[in-house]
Amino acid sequence: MIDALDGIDGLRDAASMALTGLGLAFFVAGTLGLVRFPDSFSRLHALTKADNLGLGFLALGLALQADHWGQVLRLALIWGLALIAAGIAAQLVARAALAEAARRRR
Amino acid sequence: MAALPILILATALVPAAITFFLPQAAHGVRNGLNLGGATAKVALVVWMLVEVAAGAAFETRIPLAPGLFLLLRVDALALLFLALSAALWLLTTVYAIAYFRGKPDQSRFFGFFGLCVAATTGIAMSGTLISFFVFFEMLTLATWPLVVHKQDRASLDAGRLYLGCALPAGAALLVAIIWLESAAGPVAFTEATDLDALAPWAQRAIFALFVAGLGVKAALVPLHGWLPAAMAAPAPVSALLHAVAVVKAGAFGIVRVVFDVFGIDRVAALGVGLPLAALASVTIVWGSLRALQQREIKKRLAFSTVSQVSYIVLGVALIGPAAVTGGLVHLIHQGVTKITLFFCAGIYDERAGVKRIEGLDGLGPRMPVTSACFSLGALGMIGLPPMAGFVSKVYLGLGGLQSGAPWVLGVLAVSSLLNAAYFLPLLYRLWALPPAAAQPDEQVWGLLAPTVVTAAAALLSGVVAAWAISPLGLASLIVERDYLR
Amino acid sequence: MIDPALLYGLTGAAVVGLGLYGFLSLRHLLRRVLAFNVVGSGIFLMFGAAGYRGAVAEGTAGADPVPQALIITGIVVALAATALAVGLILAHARATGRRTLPEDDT
Amino acid sequence: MIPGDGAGGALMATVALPLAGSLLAVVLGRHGAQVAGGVALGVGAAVAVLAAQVAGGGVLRVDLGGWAPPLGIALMADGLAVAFLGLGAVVMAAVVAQAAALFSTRGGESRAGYGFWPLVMVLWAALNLTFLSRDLFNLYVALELLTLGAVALVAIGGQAGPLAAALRYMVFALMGSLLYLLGAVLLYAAHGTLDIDLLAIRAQPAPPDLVAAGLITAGLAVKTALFPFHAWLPPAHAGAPAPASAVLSALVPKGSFFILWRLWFEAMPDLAAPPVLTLLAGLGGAAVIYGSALALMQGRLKMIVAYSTVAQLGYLFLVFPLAGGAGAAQPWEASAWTGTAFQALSHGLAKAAMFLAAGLFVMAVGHDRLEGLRGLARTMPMAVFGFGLAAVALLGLPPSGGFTAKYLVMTAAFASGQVVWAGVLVVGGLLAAGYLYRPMAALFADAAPGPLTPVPRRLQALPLLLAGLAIGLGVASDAPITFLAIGRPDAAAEGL
Amino acid sequence: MIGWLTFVAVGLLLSLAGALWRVWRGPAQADRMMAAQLVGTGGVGVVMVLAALGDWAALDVALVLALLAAFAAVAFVKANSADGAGDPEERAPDTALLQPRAGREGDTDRGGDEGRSGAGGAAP
Amino acid sequence: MLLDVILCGMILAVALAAVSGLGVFRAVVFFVVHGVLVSMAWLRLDAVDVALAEAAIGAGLTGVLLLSAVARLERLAGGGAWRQRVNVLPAGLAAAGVTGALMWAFLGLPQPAGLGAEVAAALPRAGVENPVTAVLLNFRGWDTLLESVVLLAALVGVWALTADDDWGARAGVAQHAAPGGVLEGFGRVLPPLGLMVGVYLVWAGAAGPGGAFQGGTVLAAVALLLAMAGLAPAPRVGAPALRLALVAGPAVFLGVGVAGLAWGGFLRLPPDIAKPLILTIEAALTLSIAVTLALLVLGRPEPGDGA
Repeated sequence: MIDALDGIDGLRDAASMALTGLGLAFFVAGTLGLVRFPDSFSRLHALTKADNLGLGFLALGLALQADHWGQVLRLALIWGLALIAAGIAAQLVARAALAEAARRRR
Repeated sequence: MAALPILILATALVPAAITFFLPQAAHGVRNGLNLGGATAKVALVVWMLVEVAAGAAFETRIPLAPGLFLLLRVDALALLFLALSAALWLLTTVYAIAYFRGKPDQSRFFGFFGLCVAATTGIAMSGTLISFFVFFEMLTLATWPLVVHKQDRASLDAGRLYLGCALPAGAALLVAIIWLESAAGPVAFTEATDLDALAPWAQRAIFALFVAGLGVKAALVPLHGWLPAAMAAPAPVSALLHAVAVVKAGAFGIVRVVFDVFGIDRVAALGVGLPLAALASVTIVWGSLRALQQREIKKRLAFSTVSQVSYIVLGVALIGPAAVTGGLVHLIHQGVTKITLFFCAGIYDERAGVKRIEGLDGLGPRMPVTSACFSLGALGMIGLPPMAGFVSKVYLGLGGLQSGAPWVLGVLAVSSLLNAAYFLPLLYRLWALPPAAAQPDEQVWGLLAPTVVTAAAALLSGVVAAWAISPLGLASLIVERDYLR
Repeated sequence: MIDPALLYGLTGAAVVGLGLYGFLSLRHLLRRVLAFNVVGSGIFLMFGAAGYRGAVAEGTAGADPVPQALIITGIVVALAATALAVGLILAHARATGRRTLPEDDT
Repeated sequence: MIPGDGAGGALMATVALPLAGSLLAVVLGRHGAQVAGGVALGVGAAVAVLAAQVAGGGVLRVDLGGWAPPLGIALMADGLAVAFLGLGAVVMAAVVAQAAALFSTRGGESRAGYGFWPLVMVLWAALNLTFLSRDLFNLYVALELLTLGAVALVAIGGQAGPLAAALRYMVFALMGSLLYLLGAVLLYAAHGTLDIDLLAIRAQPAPPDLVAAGLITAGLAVKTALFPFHAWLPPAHAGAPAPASAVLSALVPKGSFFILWRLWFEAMPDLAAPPVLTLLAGLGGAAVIYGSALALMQGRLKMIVAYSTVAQLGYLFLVFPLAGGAGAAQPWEASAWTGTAFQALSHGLAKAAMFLAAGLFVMAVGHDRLEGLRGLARTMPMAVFGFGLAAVALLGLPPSGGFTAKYLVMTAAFASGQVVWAGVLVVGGLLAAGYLYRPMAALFADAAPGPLTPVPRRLQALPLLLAGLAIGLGVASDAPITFLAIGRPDAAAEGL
Repeated sequence: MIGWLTFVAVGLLLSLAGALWRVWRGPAQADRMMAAQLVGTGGVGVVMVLAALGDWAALDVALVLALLAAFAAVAFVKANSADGAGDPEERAPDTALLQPRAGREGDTDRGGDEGRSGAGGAAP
Repeated sequence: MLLDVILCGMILAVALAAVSGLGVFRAVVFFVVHGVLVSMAWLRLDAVDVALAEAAIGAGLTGVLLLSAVARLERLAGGGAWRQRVNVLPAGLAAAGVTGALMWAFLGLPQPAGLGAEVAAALPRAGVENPVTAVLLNFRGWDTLLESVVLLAALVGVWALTADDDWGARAGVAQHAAPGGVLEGFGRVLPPLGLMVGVYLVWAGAAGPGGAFQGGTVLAAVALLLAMAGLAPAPRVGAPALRLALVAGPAVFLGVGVAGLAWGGFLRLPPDIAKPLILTIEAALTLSIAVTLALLVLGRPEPGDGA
């Protein structure tokens, strides 16, 4: 699809590498948070960051590698879906965690 | 002609099958069917007798599997047993109809009764070992519902003991047959079987298995326990067990095994005849001793059967012509004699409520016909001339001498003495002692008539033993023609 | 250099072993059903790896499609069995208050 | 052999009709019984046509979709398969007749009435397929279908006991499925085919084949309730409603055994090693003794009959070392193989008769404890007689199919000098007499049973009919034996 | 590029391994669920990278994973609501429960599903 | 290569975690994770179709099914004592034995003998370009037909566990959610997207990875979400339309199979009309699979269990 020049290609690869690297970093950070943070809610916080941003950067980086618009579209869709899913899951799980804590308290 | 054996089988089988589905109240149909069947069978057997005498042969094959078939074949030996069972079936049916008047479960009884007779007929006509086995096991099964017919505790216990003995016996028989046939191929009674593929020890083991398998039904000591217990069954069933079907099937089977499976030469060569004769002798004496101890009439008769049936086995085991003739003729003689006794015991029980020998006191004059028949039977059992039993014992004794086993005479003497010891007191009680009970009524012709006929037969077959058409004549014919070549 | 087909095949075999161990040793019924599913996935992995061998060896495009089709069928069948088993476990628990088979109680 | 043309119609109908029936029953709900009745008639006709085709034209083979193995799936009807299809048709017809009375849907659709019909027809389709299919994976799907249907039928009673029994069954069955699947997968990986006939050419004594054979054998042994994997069977078979029990006991274990049988005799006869064969038969023998001994100790009729199934299935495994031991003196060959087929057929008929009779007793008395059955011989003579005839067949007494089976197998045992297996047959027969005597004695006891629910006579005729067929199988063994020889594998006569 | 993408995939996988530790450790059920959520999202990431590495058709797998990612969480919260069929939002949370560190109280996953030692005792 | 080694290591670790430890909940969560990892493995093994199925079923529906079941079970089960594990040693030995045998067998596999070439040769006559779909719906369509019946049978089995009085009620426990809440919002947003993805997967299956099972599973998830968000009540088990939907797939498949008799044999699909036939079958199958799977996860009708 995007096959004009070697320079652009090299540039594209570099950008792609940077973006995916950033995505990876967010994931690692999220995992670190999940592992290291002391309680459920702060861990949840770490998780949502990693989900949303990490995946976003990854998708962006990979989109540069795509050779078909359909693939870019799908990458976007995936990111969108993940965004919704992660947000909703985080909300729900947090509330469930609250309820769970409440149950334990009684 | 080939259909004749099937027809004979059908005379018992078809009425039985229909009877099962008849309601209790259908007395007329049921009695008609059974009597009709029995009569037809007698007629067919007589016809067959005539034909066989004229040299005809009857043979029918019913395929079971490729290479495996039920062979129904009538030779003289088969005819002997066939004639006995046909005649006694008719009489027992008459007796049973009278005996069961007003009692429940008649359809079931007559159904299984018919099956029993069909099985016995099949045993008589079996031409191969496997056919024999099929009918032999059928007999076991069909007899059980008859033994437990009263459905009371004693009957059920007797039934359990019966099956407990008969089923392992069947298994032993099956093992013997298959062991033999796996080496020698299917065994037909007409053809000499080549057993040389088997080692002599294996042949002896197979023979022992055969004796064990058949010995249960023939009530050889120590396999006889079920027979006395089975006297809990109704009188017609006892008659069937002791005279017509079950013990005779066992004895008949031993005859077949000795003559038609192994052959007398091989039996002699293997040295298994003598042990069998010894076993039979032990049974004869032991049965008599035990009979002496019994205070119940039917039980005494039952142990007497244990003793008497072994005469047949003894005769066959001794192998000599006279002994074999004696054994074979005893098949008939014991049958008619013992059935008479059981018929009488049934009448005493039914009409006078007498079960134990003490109750016989003074019954003779009051139940003269029954008691006369009973006395004839008892004398026949003892072997008093000119009764049938006498003829058998004479031939057996002769046979013992012929076969170089003079000790047989001793056995016969002891046995006869013991017979006398347990029968004569009964006769004494019947005729000599004063009555203890009120006047009973023996006037049920359905019970009396068959009894009289069998008693007469027991007397006649002794009296006319010298005639060619007597049982003795037939037995001699079989021996001369078929076994001593 | 390890052949990936071999790697996944042996992993599959090991997963089968782990699942089998769980299936045989665990008594909690839901966990046994779960272990059943683990065994199933191990079997499929082995099968898939075996089918992939051909692709590696011949250098043709794509792995053998027949194992793939069979695996899809197998996954669906396993799901059906799992659903019925779960239904039974719940009905059993409702009737008896147990999580295990009666003979597995102390 | 006829290629996959229109001649496969009757063959396919034996599977497709019950499948279609189950779909229809799912939709129609209340009319499941009528649908099943129609399917029973249809399958009966199809089996009859198929039997005529096979008898006339030999083995019939159909490549489904026109794709020949290894790409496609083949179904094959040989004498053995058709005989078992016939067994299924007969038993199912009787079961449908009894179940129609039991699961009456008059007055609206009920849970059990709705569930029973689709499940039983699905099970039937799966069973028929296990007899016909030549493809190991297709057989796996059939086995799963069979198992799910069977487990659900056990649970349909709904109480705690049956539910636990169904769960236990499920656990064992899942285990068996996994092992079987592992084996099938290995065979495909090694040979690129799942077709039994192609495997017969390609199998070799190499590690994958040996492991696969072992796994499949173990898996199928679990599903066939071979000792020591038998513990699930009795409570499951006893816990199901009687018509379902009849199907479960008479037919379902035959499906898995059938595959095992085909595998060893047709797919990989050359892989059989004597120790394996002896092990299988040894476990079978242990099942005979142990199952019978436990049957002796049961106090409930259905439990006795169910434990008897454990024992009777044990006999089937004697075929492995005994095949080929017919002996030169015998007029027939493959006697153990044929005898085993007879054992399976006769047991199927007799066991179905027993469970249907037991169902009628339960219907009349309300339970199946032995002491409550006392005296039923007077009130339900036909059913009791049917039960008794079935007992005769189970005992292997002449003239029954069980006797023919015992005769053939025992002949093979003696002819091949492996007398110990003959001992198993004898002891098993005597033990069977022991455990079947107890219900018979109870039924014949002189006691007035309590208040009875009347049982229609036409239902009483069903067990009698089935038991009569089990006897008839022995009386007329000639035709079935000849029929079973159609397409019989060589290993059946030559031994493994 | 292939080398880099492989590196990214390996890195993502390793980071998922960290999340697995949280699934194991808990302590609350919610913690395990969250960690699983992270594995799911990370899995979507890995699959995307794998798609770029080889067959772009694999994106469909990522799509399905992303679509179904929240399902487990939904099932979890539904099953853990008051009657097993509700939603944690239905009842206003008790303000007393909103105190910080409420979730950090031992392993709440061991309440119901731990083998209780009876006569036979629980295996380790 | 390193990637594969790490992936395999993680799969093993997760499988180990799923069968060890005390907590059921934890085990189930590990199983869900296992599904995700295995679907990656499928991609590595060049089996995108399987990866899709694994992602949708292994990681998706089975997880949902088990997660719901864990909570339900704890609610239902009393406090009776029970043992976590028995027969550890025999089980370990058996498992180790089987594993060893499998590895031995796998290492001893002869030269690859797959059917890739045969499938490729027959593909032009199959009606679809995706070889996996060709195997599923044409070469081995019989398996697939039966598999759809397996699902149906399992559902009938689950329904048969209903309490007698509940027969005819709505499937599963009555679901409800806070009006206007997050869950309900999710239930409104996701279904349109899910529907699109599901239909896309079925449609794509003819040429590329995808197919009725994968698409049907996604659609089932959508339906489940609608039910769980309280937006659409589960159907009644007696509803005629529901029952028709359940049997549509197998019925159409069976019907096409029988029609094949006219073309010379059961399940024959003439090459020139194979594609439309397969698409018809797939459409019907998708509907049935979606409905069946959703109902399987919902479970037997239990109206009494709700609010």
